[in-house]
Amino acid sequence: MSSWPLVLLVAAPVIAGLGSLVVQQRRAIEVLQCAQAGAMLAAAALVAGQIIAAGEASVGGFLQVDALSAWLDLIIGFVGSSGTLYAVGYVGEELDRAHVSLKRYSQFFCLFDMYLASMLLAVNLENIAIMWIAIEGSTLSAALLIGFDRSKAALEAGWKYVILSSVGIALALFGTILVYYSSEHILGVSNEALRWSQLYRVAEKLDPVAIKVAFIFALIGYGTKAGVAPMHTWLPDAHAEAPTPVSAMLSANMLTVAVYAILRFKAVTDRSVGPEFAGKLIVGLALLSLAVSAIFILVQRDYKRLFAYSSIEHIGIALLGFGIGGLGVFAGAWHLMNHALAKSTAFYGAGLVFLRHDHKSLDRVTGLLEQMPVAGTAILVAGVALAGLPPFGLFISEVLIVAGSYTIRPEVAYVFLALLALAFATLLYQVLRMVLGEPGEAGTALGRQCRIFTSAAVGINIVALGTIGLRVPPGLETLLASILKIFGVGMEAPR
Amino acid sequence: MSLFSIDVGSQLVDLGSALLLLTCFAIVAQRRLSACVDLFVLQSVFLALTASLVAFLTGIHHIYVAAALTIVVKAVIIPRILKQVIEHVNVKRELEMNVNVPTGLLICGALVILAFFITQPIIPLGFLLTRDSLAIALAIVLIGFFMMIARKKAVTQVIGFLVMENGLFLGATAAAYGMPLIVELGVFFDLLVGTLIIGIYSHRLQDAFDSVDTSKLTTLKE
Amino acid sequence: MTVLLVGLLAIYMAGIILPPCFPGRPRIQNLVAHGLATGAGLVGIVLGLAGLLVPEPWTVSAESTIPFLSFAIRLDPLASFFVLTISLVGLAASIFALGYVTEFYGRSSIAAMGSLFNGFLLSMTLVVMADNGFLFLIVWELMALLSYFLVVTEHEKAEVRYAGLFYLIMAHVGTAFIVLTFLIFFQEAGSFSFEAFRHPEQPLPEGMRTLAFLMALVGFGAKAGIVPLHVWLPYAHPAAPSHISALMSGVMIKTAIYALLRVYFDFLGGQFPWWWGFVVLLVGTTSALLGVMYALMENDLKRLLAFSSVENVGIILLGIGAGMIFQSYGLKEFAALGLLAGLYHTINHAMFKGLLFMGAGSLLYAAHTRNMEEYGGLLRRMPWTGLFFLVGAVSISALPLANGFVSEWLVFQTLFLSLKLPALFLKLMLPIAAALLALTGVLALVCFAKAFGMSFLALPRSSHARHAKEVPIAMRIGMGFLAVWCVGLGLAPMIVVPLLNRITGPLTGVSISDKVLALDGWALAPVNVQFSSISPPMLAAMLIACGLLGLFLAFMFGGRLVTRSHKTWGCGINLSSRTEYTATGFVQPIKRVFSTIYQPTVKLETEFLEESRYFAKRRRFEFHIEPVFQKYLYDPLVDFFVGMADRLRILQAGSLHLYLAYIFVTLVVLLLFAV
Amino acid sequence: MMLQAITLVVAQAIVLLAISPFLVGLIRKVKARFQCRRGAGVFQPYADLAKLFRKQPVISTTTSWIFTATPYILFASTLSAGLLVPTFISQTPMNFAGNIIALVYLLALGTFFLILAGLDAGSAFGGMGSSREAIVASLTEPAMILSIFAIALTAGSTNLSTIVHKTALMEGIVTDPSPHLMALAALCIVALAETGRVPVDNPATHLELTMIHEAMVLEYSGRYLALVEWAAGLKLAVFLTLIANVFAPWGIATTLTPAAMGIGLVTYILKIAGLAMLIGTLECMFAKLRLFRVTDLLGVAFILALLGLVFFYILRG
Repeated sequence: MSSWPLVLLVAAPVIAGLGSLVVQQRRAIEVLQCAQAGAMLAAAALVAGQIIAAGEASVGGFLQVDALSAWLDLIIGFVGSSGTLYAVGYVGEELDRAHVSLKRYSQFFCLFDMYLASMLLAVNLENIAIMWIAIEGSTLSAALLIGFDRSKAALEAGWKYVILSSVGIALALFGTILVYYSSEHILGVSNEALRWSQLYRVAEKLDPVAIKVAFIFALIGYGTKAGVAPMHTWLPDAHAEAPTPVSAMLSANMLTVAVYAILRFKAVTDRSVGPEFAGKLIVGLALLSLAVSAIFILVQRDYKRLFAYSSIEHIGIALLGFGIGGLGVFAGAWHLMNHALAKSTAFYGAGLVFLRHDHKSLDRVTGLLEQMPVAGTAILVAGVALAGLPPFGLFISEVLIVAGSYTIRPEVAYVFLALLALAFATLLYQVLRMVLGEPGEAGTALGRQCRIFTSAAVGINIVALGTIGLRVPPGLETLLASILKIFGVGMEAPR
Repeated sequence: MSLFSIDVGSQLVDLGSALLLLTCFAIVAQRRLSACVDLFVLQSVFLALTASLVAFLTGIHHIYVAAALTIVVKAVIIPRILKQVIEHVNVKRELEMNVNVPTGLLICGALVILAFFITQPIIPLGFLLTRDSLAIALAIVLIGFFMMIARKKAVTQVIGFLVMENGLFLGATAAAYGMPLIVELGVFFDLLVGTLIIGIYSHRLQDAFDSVDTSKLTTLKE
Repeated sequence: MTVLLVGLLAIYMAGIILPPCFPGRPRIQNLVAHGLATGAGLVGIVLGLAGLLVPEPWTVSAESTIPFLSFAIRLDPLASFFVLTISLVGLAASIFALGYVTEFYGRSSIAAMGSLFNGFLLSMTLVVMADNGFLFLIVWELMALLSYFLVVTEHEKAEVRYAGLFYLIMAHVGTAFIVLTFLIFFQEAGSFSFEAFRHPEQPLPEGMRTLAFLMALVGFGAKAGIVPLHVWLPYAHPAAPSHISALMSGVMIKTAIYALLRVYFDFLGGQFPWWWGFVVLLVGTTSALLGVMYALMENDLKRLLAFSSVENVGIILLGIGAGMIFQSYGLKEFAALGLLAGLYHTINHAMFKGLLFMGAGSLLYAAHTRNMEEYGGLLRRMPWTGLFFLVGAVSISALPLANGFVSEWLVFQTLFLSLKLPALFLKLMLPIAAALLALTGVLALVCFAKAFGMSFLALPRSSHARHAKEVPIAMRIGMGFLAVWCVGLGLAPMIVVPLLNRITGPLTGVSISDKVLALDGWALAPVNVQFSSISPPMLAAMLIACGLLGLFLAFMFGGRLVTRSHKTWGCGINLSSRTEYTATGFVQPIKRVFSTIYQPTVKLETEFLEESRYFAKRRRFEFHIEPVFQKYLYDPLVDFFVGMADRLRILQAGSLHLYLAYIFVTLVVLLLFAV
Repeated sequence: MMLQAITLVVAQAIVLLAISPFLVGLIRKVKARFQCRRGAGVFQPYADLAKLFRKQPVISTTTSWIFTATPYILFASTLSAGLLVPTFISQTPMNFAGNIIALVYLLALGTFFLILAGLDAGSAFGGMGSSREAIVASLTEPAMILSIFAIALTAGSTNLSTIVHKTALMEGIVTDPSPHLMALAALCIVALAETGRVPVDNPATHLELTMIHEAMVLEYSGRYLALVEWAAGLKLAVFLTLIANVFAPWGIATTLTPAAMGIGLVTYILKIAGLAMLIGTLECMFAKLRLFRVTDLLGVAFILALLGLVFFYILRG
């Protein structure tokens, strides 16, 4: 089992990032970034392939990949690479318009890659504490990216983000310490006491109360980063004010990574105190998130905030799936992947609209399908997918989650369906009035290069979204099956 | 180990933890900004002492490293950064609060009780040496958190955050006999960078809004 | 069958994929898309007939990689019947569209319209063929989505966007209830396969069955357009291009009828208390009556037709509801009769509503307006369209020799058979329902007398109408096709009934076709010929004979006299379109009589001459009827949500301290109570 | 057998066609007498028809083929409806061809085209007539259906001949008359409304305030008018026959012996003549109601029919 794909996966962004900081030369950076995108995608695919084939891969006990990590690798790798392409187009356009200097241009890509790298690192780590460090790393790089264009709003958003998520992350660290505190008696005062695999093994012996408290801290801590209500408050600001490629990455990747962290803790907690405890908490918060997002989507006046709230909703749905367990886990994982694709697509579209009109007001944007076909299509397709309509995967996962929750607690299913319907109505109301109708103000047309790169990114995403809409490719199926095993469920689903 | 019997040692560790807690209350009670920073330095020193005490008693040596780092980072570098920020943004010496001092102290007391209440069932499985440090660590985390809510100025929020960090560190070293070294290093690195970034932000905020009263940052809302 | 099915899917897929392959060539796109749809329609007709005739239900299925989902297709008589109906109307609509979409050249993308059109037809066909709950939900939602995009073809108009959104949301809410319905079965069956729904390990508890009944009624009712869930219908159906409206009103809402029958008689095995049937009956009566009453007041031809769809769905439900009541008392033959009546009316309504919407489309095409007050005198300018529209109007008014008469007659008989029921309450209620059905019928007659009279008779009421021309041949063929079916279905029940019997047989467990077709097929009887009977062919013969007699008399006495033509005497004033009765005036007495239902608001403004207040310069009269359900049911709901959302903005007040407090409180609460 | 059936049908057609103008004339005569006039002879309507057939028809230029087709359709539908009702023999061969619902809808067919014709001429009168006809028809129908059903219950059939035959043979005849009476009352009101008599409509006036049927046919002349008038007469005959034979099938021929048929024919003519005179009397006793008062009258009819139903079920347990 060769370990280089895994190394490449984490290393590629780092190299590319440092490279772009060094070369300070546009074409070179573009080439570098495109290469990076390709490398990352290939590496992610290879890693996933290894896992599908062998079940596990590791590099010196430091990097350790199981099905769940591989799933995240795929998501981050794919969306990350399309996002990189998009960023090349987007920030390039800003460079052409002299909104950013070449220096800050290269800085941006350095940060952007570091951000991707830290996330890729976080999901491939074996040690929960080091995972914490990596996630904190991503928080910090994101903090700088959000404030990238130094408008007042951006600064405010960045400040709120950095404070809130630092607090959250601190709480998560306390949770980690508690786990360590209770595990070191069995595994000794050493790295062993922080390894997932070991923790799973000895989970039954861990002290239940300690684990419960630890999980609460982890849930709230990482929940803050995942944008789970009521810890979500930073999210709309950050998504709205960050440069759009960053918004896309925040929504599609970082939230997903935070969910991943919660899941890791949940896996330990379930083994130790049974699935009900964690399940209850997660389901409660998930439903709260749905309610909050549905309501705020309705009153939204800003299209980037709109998609931000929709992210809160979908993270909530995915968590609900994991919370109810069983096939909910399948659905949750599936939901995460499809949401990452759809939401990044939505933000790509939104970004193009922003470049053209230079404002984020919903009411002033109409007739996108006619005015900007690419952006219009992106937003329309993404909107339909995010509203949970077939032929897209989000429909599948939502139905499965409803079914799962109904068999466990019907009232959850009722509430969930009601909130889904509300969110559906509100989201489509907003999206459709953007894409349909007569075009409004003209705005400034986009440069050719920008159009090429961004259209490529959008195209890739939409194709992927369509292909995995109504069928799980066999490879992914095996991955999902082994993910289910992590949560102690078999794939004994009647067809 | 020959000098002290275990229980004396545990007495000392508890004493250290208690001192940390006291400094917390002091910070909450403190109205002057620079004094807050000084108190934070003092707390960090106590923290380092407690940590090294644990290291000495248990003979787990990498905790010494952690203690040393604490001194360097929290007692020297970070206070300097903070002072610089204070200089640059020339904040008023008086602090505005959302909650007045007596109420604040009361709440902090309640938080301490909460901490003990929660950790009660867990403590028995702790090491004999560090009986109540976990409870105290949790208490300090909560109080730090509360400080961030209660105080308006950016810098004081940073201090609150750092106090939280101290609590965490106490939990890690005293209660859990220290994380593995690499973890400690990573945590400290992140902490440093984080504080730097927060510093940068408060600079920019000062430039943009000519104040760092974060309660004025309310343009982004529904 | 396999060949047919694969062929059908293949042609539709081609119809979806190919049109965009000819960018910038609308004519070719049109030919490809609708030509292929026509072919698919033919295949579908064969498939439907085959499915009706094969002895055993025909199934095929393909596994999927998604849990609980399998691409299972099942063609039992019920499904095949709807496949047949869909294909018939689809065929006509495709031919019609060949001519009709020329309107949209250069305005909208023909490729998109064509692909969506094929996709819409495909999804409808799959809805009735699906044999797996999950698959059903997917195609059901696809059907809604595709039809939405077709509805907003002219999305530059604000009202079209509103209509589309309203429709989409209502459809989705309906789907939520359908999901719940299926989940109730799912919980017992542990699978989404319809086969498992039919035969769960242990039967559903009574409460669950009742819940399923209600959920299904609401969920599918929203699509079928039962009152009070009908409000989207008069917006969405007119907004769509007319051949789409024909499909939506003609067949799409019927998929809901299909699903209801599927759930009540197939999944629930036709075992239910009498009050279920009564609820359906009640819903049916209300929808029928209110539907036609609102239709009567409409001057927008397409809105009128949409409302009349609500009415006809009500009539269908009347038949089904009565059937359910009989079923619950074990009177299986009558139950079968009720279902048969309902199904007969289903296909009939598909035919004449499709025809009428196409007629409306032709008028729109020729006169560029949907307002009846601006038509008039079109029968002379568009003789073919007029003739076909008349056939449709006669059919939908359930007048003899057209198909509507036969099915409505059967519904009447089913309701009259209530004298065989044990319960006095029902003995009284069903005849009253019959009386209300009679009222509905005659109001429909008035409604379509108005529609035809105002549009096609007397003098043109606008320059549009004056310059109208007959529509292209393709459109006429499309309409003629359905017109022929309207008459055929009315004259040849002896062919239709045995086919329908193949559906009701399995559902109710008895075969009644030989009893319904008394006197070796010449007469149609409600199970026992003693009770009553009609013979459409005989009636036709009588009418023709008597008509000939009339002609004979006329020309025997004064045949040599040539008729002199002279303009109508207008009491000395020259006759102009201003002196004609308006559509609004025509229904004014009815509006006044039923004012409790309409709650009309009348506004009359008069401008007087400066010289004297005795001479009016101009008067302006307008009246509106209260859209009761929207005003008292839907608007308050929307207002509630918007208002709540507005009040909750405060949560996101922008204060960092507040946000920190959220986290802090959550943490403390969880620590206190969760551990 | 077949031949016999055909002859019977033709005979019935002839009887109806022949008797309907007579009924009209009779009513007019009665009214004239009540108004202390001698009035025209009861056979005047035949002369009128003959005259109209011979006159040259004038057709409005605004009209379409609907206008010219309507009289024939009207005539055909009314006559066919008449063929469904047993006149002097209880078992009409056409029994199987349609029951009471079919009869109602055949008449509706005529009404439909008459309304269209009224609109077609394009004059305000025609429109007004059509619109009023519409409201009256729509209010009549429910009462009619219910009353018919109340009667049908006793015979257990909605086929007219079956009803009449059974009642004539005293099969399943009601022991208690109350449901029958109520149904009868209801049906009488319906008949007055449907045939356009006072107090619903006044066939003797051409005053735009009051006329309904006359307004619709205002543009007709010559043979078209003749057919329309004849059809109106037929409709009257049909309803009178219905009432007479359903409620008092006395003397109607239950077998096909010549004697029986003879008696049947005579009694039939007497019965409907009596009814016609009754109508004439009523028309003199009552004034025409305002259009929007008609609703009350027909509402009463509906309630009566409903009560008939209720009584039937309650009395039959």
